[in-house]
Amino acid sequence: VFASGHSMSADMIRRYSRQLLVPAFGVSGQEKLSKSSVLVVGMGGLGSPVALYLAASGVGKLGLVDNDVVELSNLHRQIIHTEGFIGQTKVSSAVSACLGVNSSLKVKEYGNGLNAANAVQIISQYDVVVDATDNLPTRYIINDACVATGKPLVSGAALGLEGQLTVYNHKNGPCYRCLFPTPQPVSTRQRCSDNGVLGVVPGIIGAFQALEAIKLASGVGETLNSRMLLLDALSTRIHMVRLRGRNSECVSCGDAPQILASNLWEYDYERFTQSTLSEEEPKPQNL
Amino acid sequence: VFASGHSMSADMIRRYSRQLLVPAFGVSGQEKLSKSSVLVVGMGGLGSPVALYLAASGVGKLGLVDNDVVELSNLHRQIIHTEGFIGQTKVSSAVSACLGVNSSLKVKEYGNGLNAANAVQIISQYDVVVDATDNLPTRYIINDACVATGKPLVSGAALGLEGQLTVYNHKNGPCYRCLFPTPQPVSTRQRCSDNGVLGVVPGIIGAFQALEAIKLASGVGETLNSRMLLLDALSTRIHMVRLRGRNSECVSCGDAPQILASNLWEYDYERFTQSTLSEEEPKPQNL
Amino acid sequence: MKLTLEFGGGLELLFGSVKIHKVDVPPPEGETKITVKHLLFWIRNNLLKERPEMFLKEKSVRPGVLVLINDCDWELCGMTEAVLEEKDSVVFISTLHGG
Amino acid sequence: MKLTLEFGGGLELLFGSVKIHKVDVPPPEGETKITVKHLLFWIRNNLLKERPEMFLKEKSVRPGVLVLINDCDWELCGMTEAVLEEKDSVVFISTLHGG
Ligand SMILES: [Zn+2]
Ligand SMILES: [Zn+2]
Repeated sequence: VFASGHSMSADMIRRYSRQLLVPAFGVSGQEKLSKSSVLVVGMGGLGSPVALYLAASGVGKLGLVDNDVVELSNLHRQIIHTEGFIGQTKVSSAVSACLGVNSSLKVKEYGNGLNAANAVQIISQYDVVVDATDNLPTRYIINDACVATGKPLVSGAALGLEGQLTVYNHKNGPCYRCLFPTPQPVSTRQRCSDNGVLGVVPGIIGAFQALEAIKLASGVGETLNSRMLLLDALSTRIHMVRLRGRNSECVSCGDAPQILASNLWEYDYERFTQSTLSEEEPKPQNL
Repeated sequence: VFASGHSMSADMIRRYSRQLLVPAFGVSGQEKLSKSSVLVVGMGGLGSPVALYLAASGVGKLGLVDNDVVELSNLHRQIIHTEGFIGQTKVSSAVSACLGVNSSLKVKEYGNGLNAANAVQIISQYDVVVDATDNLPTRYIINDACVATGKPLVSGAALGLEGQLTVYNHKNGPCYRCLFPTPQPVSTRQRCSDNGVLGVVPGIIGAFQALEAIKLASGVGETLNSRMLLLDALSTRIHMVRLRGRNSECVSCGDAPQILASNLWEYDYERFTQSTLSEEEPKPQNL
Repeated sequence: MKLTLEFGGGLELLFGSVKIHKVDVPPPEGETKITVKHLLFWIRNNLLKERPEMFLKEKSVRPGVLVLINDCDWELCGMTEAVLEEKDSVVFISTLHGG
Repeated sequence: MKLTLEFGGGLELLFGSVKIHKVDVPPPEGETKITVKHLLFWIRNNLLKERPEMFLKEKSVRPGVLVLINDCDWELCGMTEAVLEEKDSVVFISTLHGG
């Protein structure tokens, strides 16, 4: 069925045969995907389906970032982790799950998490970055490092019964700072640990993030740059929204950017967002 | 935090704490979910996320149906299965994965698949049914058995770079036969094994199916009855479509139905759809 | 009359693999309004590249195709007799059964 | 002027946990058109149940809120100066960062 002149082994052809048959994807999409690398920041509710679907689909190299350990209260939504991994690091659990699905995957774990000091160095090694984190300072760090190194950023978020999804810093679309130059005031923020989330909502958003990452990595199709998907899971309503373009005054992606690959490490993200890099411990639940 | 008067153990409260915190879901949604049962027919690309998210979210009893074994060519999209299960039955693989995520789950496997002879007997034991199959005759069998036993049906499909999703037989919405009284002609049909599918597309549709099943089982929110979600993954465009109501002339759900719980077993679905119940073996892939 | 036509679920393969078609459909001789029935004729004669039996059957669409006028099932607006308006969107989508 | 307002991302908690509000907003004294700026005043005076600082800041929305007019970012249509039309939909959504 498939013409020669490609780089795929017989095993790869068997494994990916159903994707090779998709006309708009095909051998060239699969080959490009297999030579690409994707960094997924956050191995929680969003990162679980992102990592599993990227591993299964045949991304060449997957980088997985998280500095947390698996807890029982994660398992209602973080389907990449199993009970047997409670207490172990999320990255080691995720690596094990990804290799279980696809042992031909190259996967690298970053168990110290992403911060201003290491973001540029790590992100510069990947073609596509997926923001699957749960806190505001890390979202600004990832954004700025993606802009500084020229990487498209697939950004997802979920809380309660709602989800949001877009692609930043791609095809002259906005970056995260173009949309949100000033951080949301602390008093108005909500977290999964305080406000909860129905487990399948990050599942849906994460699966969409994997789709966008696969399209970016394989060069196939149109992605969500300059568009945002808003999901209301309670009534299964979706808004597909048209976003502003890149802001030429943006301190990150503007014409005279102030945050660069060379100085990002010294930007005080925790002070800027008035919050810490890790999600707080949940309050104990009383009866 | 949570008032007394509920039936949840301390472990359940820890496990589901993030869902208990969601105001529209909360303790009552979780309790209702934990007393509900969901049948998932098909442990393939759609059934993988459906089963994982239902298991993780705390459905009381999960029934898993498939008569197939795991193959290498499944793994690009069927993320519930791992390489170690190649050659074993999909239901045993799926049960193992679901219990790994949530050992408190009650799960029942149906390794012989669903057919006209057993559909009513199996489906009558569940509150909600998820159609995650890959062939037309089984889709009609599931529909008719759901109508005959009064169960809502969460129906998903994916092929190539497209997906479709709706809820049949719920709140006076249509059933599958109301929309498609005559089967699609054989010559116009497409299958995953012939036409391929990008792995993450059934991942997205399956995650949405899990959401709809969770809402039906917990009695929370509005579902997709009388609406259909159409996904074009190549450009990430979504149509949310308004469907006709129940057709009073429908042979399945109409005012004078001809297909009943008592006679469904003798209806010849393979003849009606001119095709067999199992997806054909894929053609061997040549270089 | 300017209409946006969209084909999906494999039907786009009959239209050069192009999903979205912005078209300008003239009304039938001596009439001013355009029904879906007329649109189906027009598509067959002007847009359909191959195998009409994959799309049409006896003056309607073949079994398994949903027709959506402005994201609304055509059964709710008169099916082939539905009257179209300027800038309407008409989606033809074949049902999928893969999983 | 009849408008559909929608609040999401947690903002609905300020409006009695109701997400969608069909409202009829009168134009300002002696004027005929309604801008988003006027709509924000009107929401504050007529719809907002509590804590206006969670929604507004210095005559605009607070940081972290996206405003969408007919599913289009208000930055593309003039922000607070955007002029609304009958039956427009205006969505106010707070950005989420959970995962
Ligand atoms: Zn920017
Ligand atoms: Zn019916």
